Amino acid sequence: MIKKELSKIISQKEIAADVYELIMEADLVSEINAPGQFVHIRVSNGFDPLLRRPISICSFDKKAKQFTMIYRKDGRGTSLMSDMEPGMYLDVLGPLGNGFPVDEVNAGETALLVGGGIGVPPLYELSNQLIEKGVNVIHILGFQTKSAVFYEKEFTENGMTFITTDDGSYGRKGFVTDVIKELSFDCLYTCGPTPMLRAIEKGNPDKKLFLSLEERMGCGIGACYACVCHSSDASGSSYKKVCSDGPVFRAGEVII
Amino acid sequence: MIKKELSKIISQKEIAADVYELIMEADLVSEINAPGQFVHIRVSNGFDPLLRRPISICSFDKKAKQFTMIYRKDGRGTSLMSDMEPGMYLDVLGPLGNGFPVDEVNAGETALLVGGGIGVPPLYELSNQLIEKGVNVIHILGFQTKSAVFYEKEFTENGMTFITTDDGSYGRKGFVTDVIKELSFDCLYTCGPTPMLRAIEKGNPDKKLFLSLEERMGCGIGACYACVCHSSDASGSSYKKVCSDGPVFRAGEVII
Amino acid sequence: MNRLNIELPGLNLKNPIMPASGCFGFGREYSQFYDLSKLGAIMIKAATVEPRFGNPTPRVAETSAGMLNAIGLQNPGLEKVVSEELPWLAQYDVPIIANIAGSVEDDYIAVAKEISKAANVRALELNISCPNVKKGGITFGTVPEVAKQLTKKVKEVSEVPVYVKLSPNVTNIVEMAKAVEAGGADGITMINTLIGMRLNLKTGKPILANLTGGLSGPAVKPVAIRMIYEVSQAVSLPIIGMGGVQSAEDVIEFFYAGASAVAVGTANFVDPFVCPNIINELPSALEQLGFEHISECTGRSWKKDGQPAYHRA
Amino acid sequence: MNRLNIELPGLNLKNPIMPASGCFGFGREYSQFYDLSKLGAIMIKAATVEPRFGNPTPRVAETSAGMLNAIGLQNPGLEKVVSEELPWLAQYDVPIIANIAGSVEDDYIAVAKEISKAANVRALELNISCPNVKKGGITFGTVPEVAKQLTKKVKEVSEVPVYVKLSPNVTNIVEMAKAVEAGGADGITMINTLIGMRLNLKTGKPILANLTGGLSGPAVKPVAIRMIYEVSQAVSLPIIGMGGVQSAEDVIEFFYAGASAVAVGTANFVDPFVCPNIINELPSALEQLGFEHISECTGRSWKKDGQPAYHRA
Ligand SMILES: Cc1cc2nc3c(=O)[nH]c(=O)nc-3n(C[C@H](O)[C@H](O)[C@H](O)COP(=O)(O)OP(=O)(O)OC[C@H]3O[C@@H](n4cnc5c(N)ncnc54)[C@H](O)[C@@H]3O)c2cc1C
Ligand SMILES: Cc1cc2nc3c(=O)[nH]c(=O)nc-3n(C[C@H](O)[C@H](O)[C@H](O)COP(=O)(O)OP(=O)(O)OC[C@H]3O[C@@H](n4cnc5c(N)ncnc54)[C@H](O)[C@@H]3O)c2cc1C
Ligand SMILES: Cc1cc2nc3c(=O)[nH]c(=O)nc-3n(C[C@H](O)[C@H](O)[C@H](O)COP(=O)(O)O)c2cc1C
Ligand SMILES: Cc1cc2nc3c(=O)[nH]c(=O)nc-3n(C[C@H](O)[C@H](O)[C@H](O)COP(=O)(O)O)c2cc1C
Ligand code: FES
Ligand code: FES
Repeated sequence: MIKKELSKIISQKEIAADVYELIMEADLVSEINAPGQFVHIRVSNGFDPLLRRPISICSFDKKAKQFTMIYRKDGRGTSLMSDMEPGMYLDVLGPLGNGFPVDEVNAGETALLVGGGIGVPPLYELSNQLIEKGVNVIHILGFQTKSAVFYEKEFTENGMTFITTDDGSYGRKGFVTDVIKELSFDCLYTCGPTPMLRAIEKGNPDKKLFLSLEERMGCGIGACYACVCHSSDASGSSYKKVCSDGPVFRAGEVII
Repeated sequence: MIKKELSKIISQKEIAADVYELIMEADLVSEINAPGQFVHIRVSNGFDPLLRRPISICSFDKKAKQFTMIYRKDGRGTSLMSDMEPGMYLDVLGPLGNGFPVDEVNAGETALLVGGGIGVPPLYELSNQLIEKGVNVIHILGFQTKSAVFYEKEFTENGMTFITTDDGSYGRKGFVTDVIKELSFDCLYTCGPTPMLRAIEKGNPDKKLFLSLEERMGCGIGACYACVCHSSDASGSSYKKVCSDGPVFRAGEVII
Repeated sequence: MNRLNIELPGLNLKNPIMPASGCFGFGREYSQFYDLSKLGAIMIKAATVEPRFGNPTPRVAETSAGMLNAIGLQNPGLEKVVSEELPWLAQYDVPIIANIAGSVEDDYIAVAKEISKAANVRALELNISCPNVKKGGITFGTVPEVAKQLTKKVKEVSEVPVYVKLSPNVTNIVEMAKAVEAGGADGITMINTLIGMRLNLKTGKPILANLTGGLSGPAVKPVAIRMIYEVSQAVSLPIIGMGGVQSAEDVIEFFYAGASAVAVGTANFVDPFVCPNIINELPSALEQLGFEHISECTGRSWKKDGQPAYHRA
Repeated sequence: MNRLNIELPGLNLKNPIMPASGCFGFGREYSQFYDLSKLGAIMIKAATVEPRFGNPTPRVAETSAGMLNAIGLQNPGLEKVVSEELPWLAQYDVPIIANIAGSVEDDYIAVAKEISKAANVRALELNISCPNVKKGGITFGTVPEVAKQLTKKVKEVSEVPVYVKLSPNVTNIVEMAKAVEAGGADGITMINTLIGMRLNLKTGKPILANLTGGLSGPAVKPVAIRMIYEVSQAVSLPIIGMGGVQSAEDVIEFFYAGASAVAVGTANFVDPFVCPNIINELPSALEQLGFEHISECTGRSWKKDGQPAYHRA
């Protein structure tokens, strides 16, 4: 069930250049059913800004009723969020959407988790759950530049982790797709900018592949038709909503 | 000179029902030249609300660089203001306008200070300055009801103080004008709702009388023509701006 | 005391609050949050003869105190709306106002005829004002004679009262209102969105794939209030007002302007509970202002004492 | 490197930022805050033949991300503007754009003729779009042929280029722009305010004594951007854009839409330093986006590579 809840900020810290890790306490944690779900956050109680902001759930702890988000300070909404302090409350709607299917890979198999920039966070909970299950997990995390890198330690603790940067200032220079080619795996999960997702889908036609999409949202719950994409069937008028059918889709399910 | 300054909140407390006393620290205090001037406050650094809010200076201390305001929590702007805490900053434009002329009354003479509701605050600094000068000061402060009364003690320390309430729940039941009739004085200064000002002007045609007006404002500095009133001359197109020519006018100067 | 019940042509409303078309889908999503029977009515998403995918994405962009949308009338098409969505909605005790759209007259007529037969559809809302559809639509909403003719034709086939939804993107909204009144409309809904645009600072290009979009939210409220104020004095039709409503106080302001009911659009995205919250808060807001019934508020901004709500003398 | 200088008909601007008419009086008040010579130009308050007191108060009301005003063209009249205000402004090195208004054609002509003779008046801004004046004004701004004729007549008597200020309260802004172009306008300024209204919750009556007022501020920005986008592609005239500008980024967005200079209105009330602040921040904002000169931004939202800024092929 989706809840709308004033959630308490437990901690907030800048973990990379303009990238913040925010830990919240909320009852809605009990409703989370998969890694890759997201929440829709109201940053002000007035109308500046007006709309909610979708942010992925990076990890959660049902016992402590806490969940973590990682976001990049970008426009007005995320800037206001970054100014908030522990003890303050945020109006959070969630959990929303359908996350990554953990049951598509079995213990002993290898899962490749590929994240680009601010698409990295939802992969962390996924990694945790796969490890828990006994899956071998390999991470490829692409960032623009050294100062943008975050959670390298956390992912490395879970499994082999490759970092790439566009400018080569840290890890390997180049794109995550260069690394994918060198590895073998049973299932690939990815989240990041659309061009990256497209390249991954194109480069891995025969693999079991799940992609988390991003689209500008209105309602976040499936009512406003803001976030649709075409289904991969013939009709042309059939569609999926990123917010409620996604954000995670199986490769081939929708046209990206 | 008018300054625009991020001013620090020193203290804020609710001193009557929905009435707050706010003490600020600001360099602009050095520019204040008369009781009855006001400041124009930006309550948010976004656009919610967009416009500044005019609030009278209630008293000030040039040495400590502090000034006090008293305001009633009413709409969105004053509600946001009432949520702010010591140590936070407010964007203040001021001092603005022309205040009460203290030199219109001499030591030993009697001044009557008549305030209505949220028009009471600017009279406090006036009272202080008149006392300082050796003027006998009598105050008549009108409020709607008992819970709205504030600063009785402060005014009483300065001189005789009559409180009236519309509903008789405190002090004398009735209007400030009833009390004025019973007193003799050399000069009357007043601030409050327009109907009250009108009644006072009408009831005291031969007295030396100064009135502080209120009008909805845009710029607060004389540029937008939002706050004009008609001058009391024949032409019909001549006018005064409440923000920059006032807010204090001599009786007869403008049509209220 | 029931302060909120309102009777309008075809609509027996327990309260005058309803979600606006396009901001509530067909109700399924919001039924996760509360019982839809609490609502006065539901204005469902525009239906067209054929299924429509609508415009490419991005379809929404935020603006100061508002948002732009260019959904492009995406909907599953008349057949599915009638066979799936309306029957699903019938489980709730709530009248449905069916928003209908099209590119040519015949489209409107076809949808009106079919959809007005559904048992829970108690009124039609003729969407002659969608700014996000290239073909046709726009002249229906901006040329009085065209609007009048369309209204007339739809009235001929509709089994339920017809409300016409006016566009604010016109020089003279009163002229449009009079035209649809002359065409036989039973009521007016207003306003649809203002046409706006936002550009991406980095690329310089429009954020919306459709380039322009419809502006809604608190930013447009003063325009809506002004237009309702004008139209309510010029025609004898009840008005369902909308445009930036977020609170019980906003609802009362729309009534003062001349509305007899109010629809809530964008605010549903900000707070999914906004409609039931407003419905809960209205009675005490009215009581505080001294009203026994919300209908006393209609037209208060211009009414002389004793003048009827929306019927001209 | 000077990234900001712009040449427009009659106007040699050190930068393209100027206060909008009616939001800066005749400059005296803001000269307390900064040296007016820093400004690209100043659009002074509308002048009419006779002094005008304007509308009764209240004249302003706040709205979400905007404000309504119904000043009603208060001004000291042509004679005083020419004999007192303009000479006072002459101490600054800043071109003046004189906003002129009237109720009938002859008013405009009389003001245009006289005021265009002043040495520091480098252009006129024909205010055919003031929503707050009952008589006349409105048809000038909404009927293309009337606007064209007025433009023509004013052009005949003016000694300086004539910019026409368009109203957004029309069905078809492009038609209006083309009409004033045909009338010989040298440029277009847009947008004036949208007509809006706010009601007092307690009394139910309009807050503004004039009932309706002009909506300005960030709320209207998307409408301004959309209209400038449309008009800049349809005419060969430079556009001075306005409507909700508050920051250097907003200025760039207006240029992208098709503006060649930008005026700042309401934001002056929020922050008296807004114009010099924007002027200071623009160069680095442009640099960050990779522009050598602000003129590269004009029309970027619709321009193909190499297409000129505002001159059609
Ligand atoms: C399902 C989903 C999950 C996301 N998870 C994360 C996350 O974990 N961490 C993170 O940093 N970011 C995430 N994003 C992107 C994030 O929503 C935007 O960065 C954020 O909304 C920007 O808001 P702003 O106020 O800073 O920017 P502004 O540019 O001021 O926002 C203006 C409007 O555009 C929308 N918008 C702007 N950028 C984006 C974008 N990239 N995607 C969708 N809408 C956008 C905003 O929601 C808002 O409505 C996610 C987006 C989606 C759709
Ligand atoms: C010269 C002057 C001095 C003032 N001094 C004081 C004071 O010392 N203490 C105090 O409590 N109040 C004072 N006021 C009134 C005060 O400005 C308003 O109560 C306040 O602006 C309301 O803002 P809001 O956001 O709470 O209300 P809202 O209703 O949300 O305000 C909306 C808009 O209306 C304007 N407005 C609303 N009420 C008034 C009003 N009564 N007068 C002028 N503008 C108004 C606001 O400034 C704003 O632009 C003074 C007003 C003036 C003109
Ligand atoms: C995302 C979105 C989709 C909309 N779709 C429709 C529609 O299909 N038919 C219609 O008549 N109006 C549509 N509208 C307009 C709304 O019904 C309403 O008239 C407008 O948004 C103003 O109200 P608001 O400010 O409360 O949103 C849509 C508005 C939004 C924001
Ligand atoms: C208080 C006020 C007074 C105005 N007076 C005039 C005027 O005299 N002549 C005119 O052409 N426009 C006038 N305008 C319109 C502005 O010049 C400008 O077109 C409009 O406000 C949009 O810009 P903004 O959103 O930056 O304020 C006035 C606007 C305001 C807010
Ligand atoms: S955001 Fe509204 S349908 Fe997805
Ligand atoms: S508030 Fe602008 S002139 Fe007084």
